[in-house]
Amino acid sequence: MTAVEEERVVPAVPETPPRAAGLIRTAWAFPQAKVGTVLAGVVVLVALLGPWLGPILTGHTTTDFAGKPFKPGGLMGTDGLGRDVLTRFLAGGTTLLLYAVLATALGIVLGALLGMIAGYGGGWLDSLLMRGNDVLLSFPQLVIALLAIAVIGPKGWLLVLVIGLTHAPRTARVARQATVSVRNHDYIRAAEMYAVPRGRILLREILPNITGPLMVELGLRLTYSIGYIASLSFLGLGIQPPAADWGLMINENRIALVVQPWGVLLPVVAIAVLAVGTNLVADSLASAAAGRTREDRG
Amino acid sequence: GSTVAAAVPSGPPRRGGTLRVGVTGGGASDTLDPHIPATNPDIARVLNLYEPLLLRDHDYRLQMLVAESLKSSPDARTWTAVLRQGIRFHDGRPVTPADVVATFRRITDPKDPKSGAAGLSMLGEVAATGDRTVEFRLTSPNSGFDDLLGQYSLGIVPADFDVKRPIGTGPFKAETFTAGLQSTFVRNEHYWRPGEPYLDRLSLINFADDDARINALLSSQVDAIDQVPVALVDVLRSDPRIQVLRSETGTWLPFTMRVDRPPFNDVRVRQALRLVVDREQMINQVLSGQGRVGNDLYAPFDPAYNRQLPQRKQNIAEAKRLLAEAGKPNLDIELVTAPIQAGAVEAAQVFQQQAKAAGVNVRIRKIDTTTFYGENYLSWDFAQDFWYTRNYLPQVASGALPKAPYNETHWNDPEFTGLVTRASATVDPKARTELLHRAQQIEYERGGLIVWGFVDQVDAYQSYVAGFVPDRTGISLSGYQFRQVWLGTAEGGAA
Amino acid sequence: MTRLILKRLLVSLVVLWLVTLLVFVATLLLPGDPARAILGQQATPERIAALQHQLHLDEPVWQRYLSWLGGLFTGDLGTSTSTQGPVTTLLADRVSASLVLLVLAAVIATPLGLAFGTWTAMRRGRAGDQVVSGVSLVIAALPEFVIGVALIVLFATTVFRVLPSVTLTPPGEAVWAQPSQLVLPVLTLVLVVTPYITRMMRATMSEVLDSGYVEMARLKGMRERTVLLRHALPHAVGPVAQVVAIQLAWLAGGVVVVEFLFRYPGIGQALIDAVGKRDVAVVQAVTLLIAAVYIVVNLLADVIGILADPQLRTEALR
Amino acid sequence: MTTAMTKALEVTGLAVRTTAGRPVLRSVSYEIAPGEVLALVGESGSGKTTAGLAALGHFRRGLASGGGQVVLHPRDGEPVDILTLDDAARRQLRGNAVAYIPQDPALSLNPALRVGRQIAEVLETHGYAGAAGERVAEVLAEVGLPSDEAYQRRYPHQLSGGQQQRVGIAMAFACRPSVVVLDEPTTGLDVKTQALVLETVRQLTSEHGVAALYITHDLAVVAQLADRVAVMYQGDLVECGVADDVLRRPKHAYTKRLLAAVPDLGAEPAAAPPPDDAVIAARDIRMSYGQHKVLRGIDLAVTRGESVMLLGESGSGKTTLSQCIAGLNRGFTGTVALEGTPLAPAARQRSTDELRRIQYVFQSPFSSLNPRKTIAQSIEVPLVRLTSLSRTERRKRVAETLDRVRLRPDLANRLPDQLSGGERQRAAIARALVTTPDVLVCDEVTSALDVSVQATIVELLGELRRELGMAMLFVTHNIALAPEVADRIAVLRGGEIVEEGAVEAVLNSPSHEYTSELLATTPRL
Ligand SMILES: Nc1ncnc2c1ncn2[C@@H]1O[C@H](COP(=O)(O)OP(=O)(O)OP(=O)(O)O)[C@@H](O)[C@H]1O
Ligand SMILES: Nc1ncnc2c1ncn2[C@@H]1O[C@H](COP(=O)(O)OP(=O)(O)OP(=O)(O)O)[C@@H](O)[C@H]1O
Ligand SMILES: [Mg+2]
Ligand SMILES: [Mg+2]
Repeated sequence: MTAVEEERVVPAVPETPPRAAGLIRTAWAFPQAKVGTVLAGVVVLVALLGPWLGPILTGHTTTDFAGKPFKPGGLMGTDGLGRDVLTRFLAGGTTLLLYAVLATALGIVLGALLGMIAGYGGGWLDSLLMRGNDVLLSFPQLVIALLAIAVIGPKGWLLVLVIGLTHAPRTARVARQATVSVRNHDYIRAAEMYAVPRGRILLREILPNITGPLMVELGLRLTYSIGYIASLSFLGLGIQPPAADWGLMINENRIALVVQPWGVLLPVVAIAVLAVGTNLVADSLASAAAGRTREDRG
Repeated sequence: GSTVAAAVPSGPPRRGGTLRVGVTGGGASDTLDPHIPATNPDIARVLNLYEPLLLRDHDYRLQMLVAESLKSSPDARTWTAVLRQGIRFHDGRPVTPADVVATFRRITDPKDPKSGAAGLSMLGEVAATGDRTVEFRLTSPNSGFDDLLGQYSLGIVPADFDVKRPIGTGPFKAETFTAGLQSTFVRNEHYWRPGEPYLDRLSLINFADDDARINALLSSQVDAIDQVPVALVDVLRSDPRIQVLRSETGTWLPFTMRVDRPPFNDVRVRQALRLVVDREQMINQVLSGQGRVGNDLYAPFDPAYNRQLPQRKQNIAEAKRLLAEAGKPNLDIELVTAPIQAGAVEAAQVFQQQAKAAGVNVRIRKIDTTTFYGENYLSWDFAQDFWYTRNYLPQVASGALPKAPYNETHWNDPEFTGLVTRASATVDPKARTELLHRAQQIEYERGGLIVWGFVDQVDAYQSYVAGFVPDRTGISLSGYQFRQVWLGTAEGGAA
Repeated sequence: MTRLILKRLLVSLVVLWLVTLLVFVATLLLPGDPARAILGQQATPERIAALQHQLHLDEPVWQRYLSWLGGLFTGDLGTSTSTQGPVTTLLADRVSASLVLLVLAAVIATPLGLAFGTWTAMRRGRAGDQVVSGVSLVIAALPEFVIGVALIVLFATTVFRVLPSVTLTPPGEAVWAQPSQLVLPVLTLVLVVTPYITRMMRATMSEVLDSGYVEMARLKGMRERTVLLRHALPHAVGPVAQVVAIQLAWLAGGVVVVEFLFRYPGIGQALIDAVGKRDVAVVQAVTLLIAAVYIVVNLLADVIGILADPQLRTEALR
Repeated sequence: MTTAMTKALEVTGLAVRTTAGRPVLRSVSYEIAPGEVLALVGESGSGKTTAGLAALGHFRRGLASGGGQVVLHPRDGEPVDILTLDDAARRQLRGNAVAYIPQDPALSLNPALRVGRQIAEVLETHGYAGAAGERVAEVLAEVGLPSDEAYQRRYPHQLSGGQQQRVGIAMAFACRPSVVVLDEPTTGLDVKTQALVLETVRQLTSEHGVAALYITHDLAVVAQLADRVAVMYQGDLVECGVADDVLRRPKHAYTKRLLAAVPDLGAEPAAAPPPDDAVIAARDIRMSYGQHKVLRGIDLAVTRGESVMLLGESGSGKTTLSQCIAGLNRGFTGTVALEGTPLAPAARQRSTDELRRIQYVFQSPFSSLNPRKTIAQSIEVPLVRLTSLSRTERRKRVAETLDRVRLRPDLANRLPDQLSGGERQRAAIARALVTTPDVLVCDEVTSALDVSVQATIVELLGELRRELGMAMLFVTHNIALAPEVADRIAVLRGGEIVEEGAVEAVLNSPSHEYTSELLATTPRL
């Protein structure tokens, strides 16, 4: 799933685009938004409190040895180095979450900026930016990551940068499309008539009116970032040992799936639940942005 | 051990059948060239296609193969090999001294030196001196030259050898070969050992991924696999369909400290870091107990291995004292690691954890294998390496002399070098052992290696496969010697 | 219309050229010496120098780019540094192996997704829709290796031991000679791709089914099936072509993880291997190949979109 | 059987509600005789379309029947209550016995099918007895369209709006239904096309004795076409009767309001202001979009305090011209002068004072206000950009202006989508007035609004002009507004001013044939 995405229902921008606040309120009316929030919320809580809770609950730190490797000591057994799986699991979500959030933020900000400039600027600027976008898009995300990590090494900032950058062209498309659909609205022309500076038009007139699609995009990108970082760790290219990290844990403990499944199951379930949760929220945002109300569905 | 004893084939070996072996590693660079094997599948292929003049056997003793005998002159400057009577290449041609001469010319070709060339730097000339005799004339005396010749990468090939027609004297002939994927072999009917090999056909399959290899074994897609991850040994042992082959080896995964770079140029720092290591814990955590502790010395199977030196144990207080004395109470060092071998990255992490106790902060820098062996290989300040079983002098020649090709620690100790040079020229075993013990003591006291243990080799095969025996060389699956392997009934029962 | 298509074609060519430039530069940045990478621990300075010369690594960069670009036109993708043979021979079998995987996945997932999508769009809000939509939403969120590992546990190693978990292909034999080993990789890809097609199809069809002309067709008294086949489905052609294109393009790049997991001898594995080995020519070839697939497939989708839209199609008539 | 002949459709106690339970129609009853046209009028959202579709036994997604009867008397057959039938039987009647003509033909014709095919489809679906091809040609001719093969092979997008609507009508009449439901079939068409369509409808219904339910909110159209009128208000039929009666003697308050809002051509024109020299003057304005010449040399001047109506059909270039004046178009030639000083073409190049003095009100209030800004914020923009007032002064000015356009102060902090269309347009006008301009350009400020709201805006503009004494260019396609808002009329056609003169003169003795045609076709009460 690292890259399957733009086909996501890009909501047709309705007559009056939903406000971010209004959008969230509408989205909240969908049951799946509540389920999604609860699922994602639980995982986020675990990720945030885990590093602090772990040692209290299990009496082990993430790096000391609780027993021999892959033995059923403690609650959830030990990992490939004999460290306590539960402690590492509890501590392992923070980085994933942090990187995913940072990468998403980077991608959205960059993409929205590019898309808005292209969409509002139009003409050759639009063509230039969007063709450049096409070039980036035609590189599979994973290949970019593979190359970048081979060049520079698996650094945290690089993961954020690479994932953020690969999100940017995809977000830019959405932002551009949304911008184009509001660009010709008279209120933009009115602002032009009052000689409002272009930068201000972008930020004050256009941006608030494309928050709907951008919110949806944000939700989706977050889901993809989570899966993406996990996938990179699975290939051994993500977060590096001895850090406790869910993606890495799967990679380290995958081999003993039959003997000590917890080392894989806990993070897999956490990632799956988090991804499903964010996806549910993103989906309800998309539905809300597309203007479907609950009543309509029922 | 397994609780349910599987029915293991017994009785006389049966001929026939195909053995499918899952081998770790390999890739697009795979080759059939006898003289540049790099990966495990390369080594496995080379060992079954070609034979050197002599080679280490399962017990790490030299065993004559293409040569019938190898004798040194008293000054250890001239070595004479007599070729085995009646030995033939795959195409039926007999092996002649000219072939041997050509083989060594190919290996030491200055324009394209092969892997084995580095170890043969003292080789001056190879000359055919009779129907079956070849003379190796050395530029400097070397009493361990037989050991240097006993390498799998020195396989004897015909004078007109072409890698497109990979002909040697090994038990199997090449049939097909796809780089990175798979190669198949058929029985060599001209093989000199009577009756061997038992198999009709051998198929070596590359596996990049541990999981895939294990899964292939469990789903019976292969008959044997090498390098079982230590964590899974218990699982496989409990499966009645599977036999686990565990071999004690002299394979070691040292930490390498550059003795010419701070902070490791201070011998107290090196000693402190050696004292920081809890070797038992290393064996337990990294190898799941599948190994033996080391004493910062290598070559444990060498008759000259110095067993009198006391076993070094973790001693945090002493380490702290040494560090304080060296003026580095809060040492902060970077350890470069890479997945160069199973357990390497894990050992780095355990070391990091252990070093904490002595107030040493170890930062792990994990890079990929290619980068590790890239431009900076042999110049990392603090890193790891990996060696198969070797005897002392060849290992010193490879890694502990100022001019050695793999001197990771930049070890350059005149006293040590003097002792080793004298020992190389000494033919009397007792006198030589004496010199070597002293050399080892120097390394034990001031060397740049932390040899925390020796890794057991664990392989696995289906219960219906017979003929695998433990092998000390460190090379998997009885040193990939499939000539002795045979298949019982596929149901896992014995005849 | 022809002008439109020609213009689109031209843009694609320019993009493709830019991609070659980018691919080349990106691979240049790969650290480490391929010669060292090939030789591994066995590298000696003499052997490295010999190999470097042999691989033309000592020529200036622009010369290497031009000769590489020139080679592309003649179907010569360069020499693999690790096999020291032509990249084309190295990749030929792998490309067809990957294609088998992709085509099978696409051939199964596309109709499945379209059918599910249409079906759920027609019964929006009902139980069937909610189940299919829910399940596809959940599956769509899962990273592909999670799906793959789950399938392996389920069907190969732990629960049922009915299917091979890895692909073993004897040389000279095609991957499809033993169809059972294709099942799990293909299934994984199908599970990854189908939810997206389903969801997109559902959205497209919902929109079309809510449109004025479909309502009008109903008001004309036409049967629901005729309405669907004649009035609704043709409008999904354009958008669906887009989705399928994106899925195909994704598959081309996304097989990497799946091929790695199932040890499938395709281009994805070749890529990982080549990046590790610094086999620049292979990295360039595979990346370019994947990018080209993306560009071509998108071009096709756009052309189909143009052809399916009577407004654009009849442009030439006016 | 005699009763059957006097009624083609009989609706009693029809109720419709949303699936969530909210009532949309409460209890609607009406009947239509063959050949009769019943006009169903009512404000937007009152349930007209819902009632119309119920006559075909169809409810949009999210709506469901809440009881009542819809009895259809097919030309040859027993009367049936369509609501009691199953899907298949309903399908049998739809398009055959009862047909529907949608509001927007552009959305209702399938863009991917040729128009001939779409008409033939109805015939095939209902097993038309004769040769379908002939009937298609025949019905196309009946609605006044070419019936040749080439025309039938066109796609909807290759037809004009009026032609599309007539194809829709042809489709409805193809099977010779006994009842047709026409849902505002002329909204969005210009007056001339509207007249043509209305003529077609009248002819077809009377010739073939078809009962027509004609949905509209334009009472002028009703006066021309309908035999009887039914008025809907919030899901109820509040008034129903003979057209003349209802229009002359409305009973329900809503009907009265509707009627009062209809502009009247016969009204007294406003008094002509004292002549003065031109405050804004356009000289030889030419502009084209690619090959398409939209303006072909326009000269137009407005003097201080004067109001000029720029009249023209859709696409004649009205918006283009007014935006040239406002500085919103770049690529035109010719000059726009403010009190004799030529202005730069683009707003960005004009000085703040010039910008301040010319203000433009956009056609649609639904898109001219940023949906994310409160009304006050939007109105404040020109003050921030074009004046140097302090924050408090600006606030004060905004409040004053809101008051001037009769907007309650508490609306100031609302977002546009919390206002009605009329209120929004007032806000947009307030934004234009806040800098006290000398020239106000109003681009069809009423056309996006409901009739009843239209009137109040026109009235407001008249008052403001008198109060503030500014010059006004009032752009419209509705000649009926002329007497109320303008001193002078300029008629724009095909990018040229074809006639110009005082309102009275033009209305009473138009010199250009287009103007006379317009006057003739404009429906009146
Ligand atoms: N599918 C639907 N689901 C729920 N409510 C609906 C639906 N369609 C219409 N409504 C509501 O029913 C009421 C009547 O709608 P209807 O379209 O019949 O009005 P109308 O008189 O035709 O308006 P207009 O003049 O704008 O066409 C409105 O309040 C509308 O919001
Ligand atoms: N941006 C544009 N690009 C190309 N053609 C345009 C553009 N804007 C307007 N036109 C064309 O210019 C002509 C005049 O347009 P304009 O908007 O001025 O008409 P109008 O009289 O205001 O019509 P309406 O009453 O529908 O608002 C029309 O034929 C229109 O199709
Ligand atoms: Mg309506
Ligand atoms: Mg206009």
